[in-house]
Amino acid sequence: MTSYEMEEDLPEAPIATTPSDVNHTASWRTFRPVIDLKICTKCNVCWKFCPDDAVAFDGEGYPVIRLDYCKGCAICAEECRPKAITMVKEE
Amino acid sequence: MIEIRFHGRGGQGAVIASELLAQAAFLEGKHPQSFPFFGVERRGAPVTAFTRIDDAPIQIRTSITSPDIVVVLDAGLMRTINVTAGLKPEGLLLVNSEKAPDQVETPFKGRVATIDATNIALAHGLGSKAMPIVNTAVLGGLARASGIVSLDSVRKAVERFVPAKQQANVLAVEDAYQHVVNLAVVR
Amino acid sequence: MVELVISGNYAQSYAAKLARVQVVSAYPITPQTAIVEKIAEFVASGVLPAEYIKVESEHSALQACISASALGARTYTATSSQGLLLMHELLHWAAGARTPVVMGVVNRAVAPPWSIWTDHTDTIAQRDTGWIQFYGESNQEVLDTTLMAFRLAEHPEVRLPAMVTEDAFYLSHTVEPVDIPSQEEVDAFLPPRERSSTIQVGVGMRLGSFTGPEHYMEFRHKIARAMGRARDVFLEVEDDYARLTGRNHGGLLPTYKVEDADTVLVTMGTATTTARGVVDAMRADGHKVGLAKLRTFRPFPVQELRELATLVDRVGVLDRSFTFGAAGAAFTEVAGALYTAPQRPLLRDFVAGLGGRDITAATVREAFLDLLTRDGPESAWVELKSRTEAS
Amino acid sequence: MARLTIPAEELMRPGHSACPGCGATLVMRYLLKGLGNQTIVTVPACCWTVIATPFPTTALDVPMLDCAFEATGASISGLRAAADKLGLKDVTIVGFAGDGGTVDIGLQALSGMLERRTDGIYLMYDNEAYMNTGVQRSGATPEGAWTTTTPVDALSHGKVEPKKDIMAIVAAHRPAYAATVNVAFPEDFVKKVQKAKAIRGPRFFHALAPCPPGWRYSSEKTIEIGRLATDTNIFPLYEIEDGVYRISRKLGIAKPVREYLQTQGRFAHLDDKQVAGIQAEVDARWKRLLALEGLA
Repeated sequence: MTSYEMEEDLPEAPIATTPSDVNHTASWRTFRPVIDLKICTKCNVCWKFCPDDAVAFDGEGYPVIRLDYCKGCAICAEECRPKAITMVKEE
Repeated sequence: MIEIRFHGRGGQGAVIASELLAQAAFLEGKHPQSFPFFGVERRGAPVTAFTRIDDAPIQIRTSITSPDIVVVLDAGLMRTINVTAGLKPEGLLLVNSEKAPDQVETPFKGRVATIDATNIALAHGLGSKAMPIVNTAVLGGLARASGIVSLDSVRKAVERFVPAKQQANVLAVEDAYQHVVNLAVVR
Repeated sequence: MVELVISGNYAQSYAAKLARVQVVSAYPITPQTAIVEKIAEFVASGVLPAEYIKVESEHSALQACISASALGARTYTATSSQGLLLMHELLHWAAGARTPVVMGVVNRAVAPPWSIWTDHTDTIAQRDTGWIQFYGESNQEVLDTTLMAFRLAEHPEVRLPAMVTEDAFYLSHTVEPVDIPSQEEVDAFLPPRERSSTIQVGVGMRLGSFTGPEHYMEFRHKIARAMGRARDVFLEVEDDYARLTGRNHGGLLPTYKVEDADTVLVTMGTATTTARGVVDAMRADGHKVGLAKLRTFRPFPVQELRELATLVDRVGVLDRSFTFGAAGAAFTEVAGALYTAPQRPLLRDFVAGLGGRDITAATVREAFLDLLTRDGPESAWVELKSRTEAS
Repeated sequence: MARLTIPAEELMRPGHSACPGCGATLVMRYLLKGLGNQTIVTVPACCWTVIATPFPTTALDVPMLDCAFEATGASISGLRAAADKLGLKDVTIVGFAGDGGTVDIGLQALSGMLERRTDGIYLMYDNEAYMNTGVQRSGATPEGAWTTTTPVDALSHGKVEPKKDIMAIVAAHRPAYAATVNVAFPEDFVKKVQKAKAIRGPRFFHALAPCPPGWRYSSEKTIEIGRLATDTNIFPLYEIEDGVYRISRKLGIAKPVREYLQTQGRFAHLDDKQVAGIQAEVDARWKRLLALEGLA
């Protein structure tokens, strides 16, 4: 990411252009979701309701938690109908 | 003058911890000052708070960059934030962690103490599993590890100024104080 | 080039039209209304293909201009007194967002009591907002300066909003001959706005943002530097304009008969015209007096004032506003400029003409004579109706 | 994988600064899924001012223009006028403001924008209090709710006044389109946004945005609570198109409001009388909505 140390590094107007993806919010969570792919039906409800865009899909269409971004809110675990997601405490 | 810097995450009570410490010091006739650094105050986001304690009125109004004591309410923060930046070599690092002091990964070479405030808080029903409120337990540990305020002053401050669950918080303070804070000499 | 006898308000409207403004957003307020009515006629007749956003308040008027300017459009608005005060939040915003909005302000006293007549309190109260500020002396100067304001505000070295003021009624509703440059001349002088740093559709970017202590100060310093550069860029712009129209209004601090003067009055706005006559008359009586006009209040002409200070012994400042608990704002700023000057003439403040009270030849003469004869109080209210000494 | 029921395109980035379980992020996410990337968002002071992350990062893949707290409506009009003048075709201008920023400080600018028929969308995300400043009461806070400025104590039992009915105020301006949307019903949300995108003229959305810290519930319940808000008729889903009301979701029998109220700490103090009062108010409003729909 471009570093904005000195005045000369800054744009003339306060314009931000770096995508927020560089901010990892993993440290915000106390619990992280773990998906049991044997139970998961690939219904993508977890993807649909994630406020942090922290659910991606693998080649076979299974959901994958993007742990750099998950804040551990547990909406996915709550909304997963087959209950394939459990919240595990971070060490 | 003693300068203490608290590191926590939104919802863990870091700011209230810094205030309670100030109240406790005041009860002992000291001159306290406590203030938060407001960045993105969001549940879970990193929060910094500061307390100064002196025998005379405090004549400085800046953030604390070379603290005598650093208190870390959430060890997870140490992976992303340099919590011991500027900590005086002869200072104290107190970390809320189940680990023993010498297991704590930190570049700081001085005294390290640990207190398992999370489990103490949960044992006393303070906060939720997702967001335990560890501030009063940490203060109990701080009183024992640093000696800058007495257990009794912390107890009184907590009783009078904690917004809720006064009794449970006082028990957490005593619990943390009794459960020997592992104090390692310079590593 | 065509010469018309028009009001100061219409001078502003013609300038906006010639500048091919694209978005106008304004709310009516006496005595500015004719500006926006004329612009509405230009738009309705198709002479000015602009979007005219009829907003529900001045606060919204300036926000609409800022947002339009942020996307790249050339924008114009106009207001006065209470309306300008309501805009105050957005004045800071426009400078912070570096949107080169141009605004006409008809100087009018602020309420209460209500007064629709002129004084400079409204625009003086905006001197800290990062806007370039011009005070006009004639309808011609207002038209010319408004055109220059677009070029200066949009200049890549500047990129700051600019306001051009005119005294209520003395200019806004006073018709006098004005030479109106042709569209071709203005097009040669003022090309369409260059859209480099504005919002790009389809691109993830945020204009405004928020910062902690680690960046904010540097962003503000950029505005300070830009305002500093605006000084010299303006002189270039005025030279360019003079080459096209033959008119040069004398830069930031135009002077009158100061070369051999020992006493000078610093004036703002239409009081200057009357003061010229007084200088001529007093010169005839043997007094070596002159004038210096604060044409730009931001950037403040410090350099020019210091040069003036090397020529004269006594400087009076004719303030048409007053900062309570201190002195006239122009006085305090002139004093600040001269504090570290090699020569520091005696400096006095004369507050006059608040709420549209005439600054007559007699008013000016009284100020001059007081300046010439007495050291007197630092700040004096001229022709105040009071039984006690007014300072 | 099952077919996605809402567009796959993500125009809101991860790494934003919202609280865990924040409803307002889902509002932005679904809005942009519906509008696509030829969109400019203007945002006043509100949670999203901070959620969008500090300089030098930005959380949207479309341009975002910060504007003054009071002036979202004017910012929309300014952007639209400029877009038209600059020949930017098919660009959707959308104002994205909080509840306080809309029903209180920003109401005048909203009214102006609607009255002058600005071709743009104003979306109010409603977390029912001033959340960015720490849960102070706004005009959109529901009757009875605790906030830091409507405490629960001897002389105060939460907010006294009823929630300001912004949809009625907006409807009085005869917008081209207005609708309520709820993050618990993303398909309905996106469908309405896509519909609004194709309509010219002033359009308005009232989006429910449940807020864990502000409403005092545990973050995983955001969607369940959103669902209950609609299924108890506290937050009915409906559209107003050229004055014609159409309810988007009608259950056979609505759930009792108690089921919704009991999920949130901000209502924990309500006694049976207060709950009954809210039930009666909700029933009356629902009957009125049915009547308005019947006028078509």
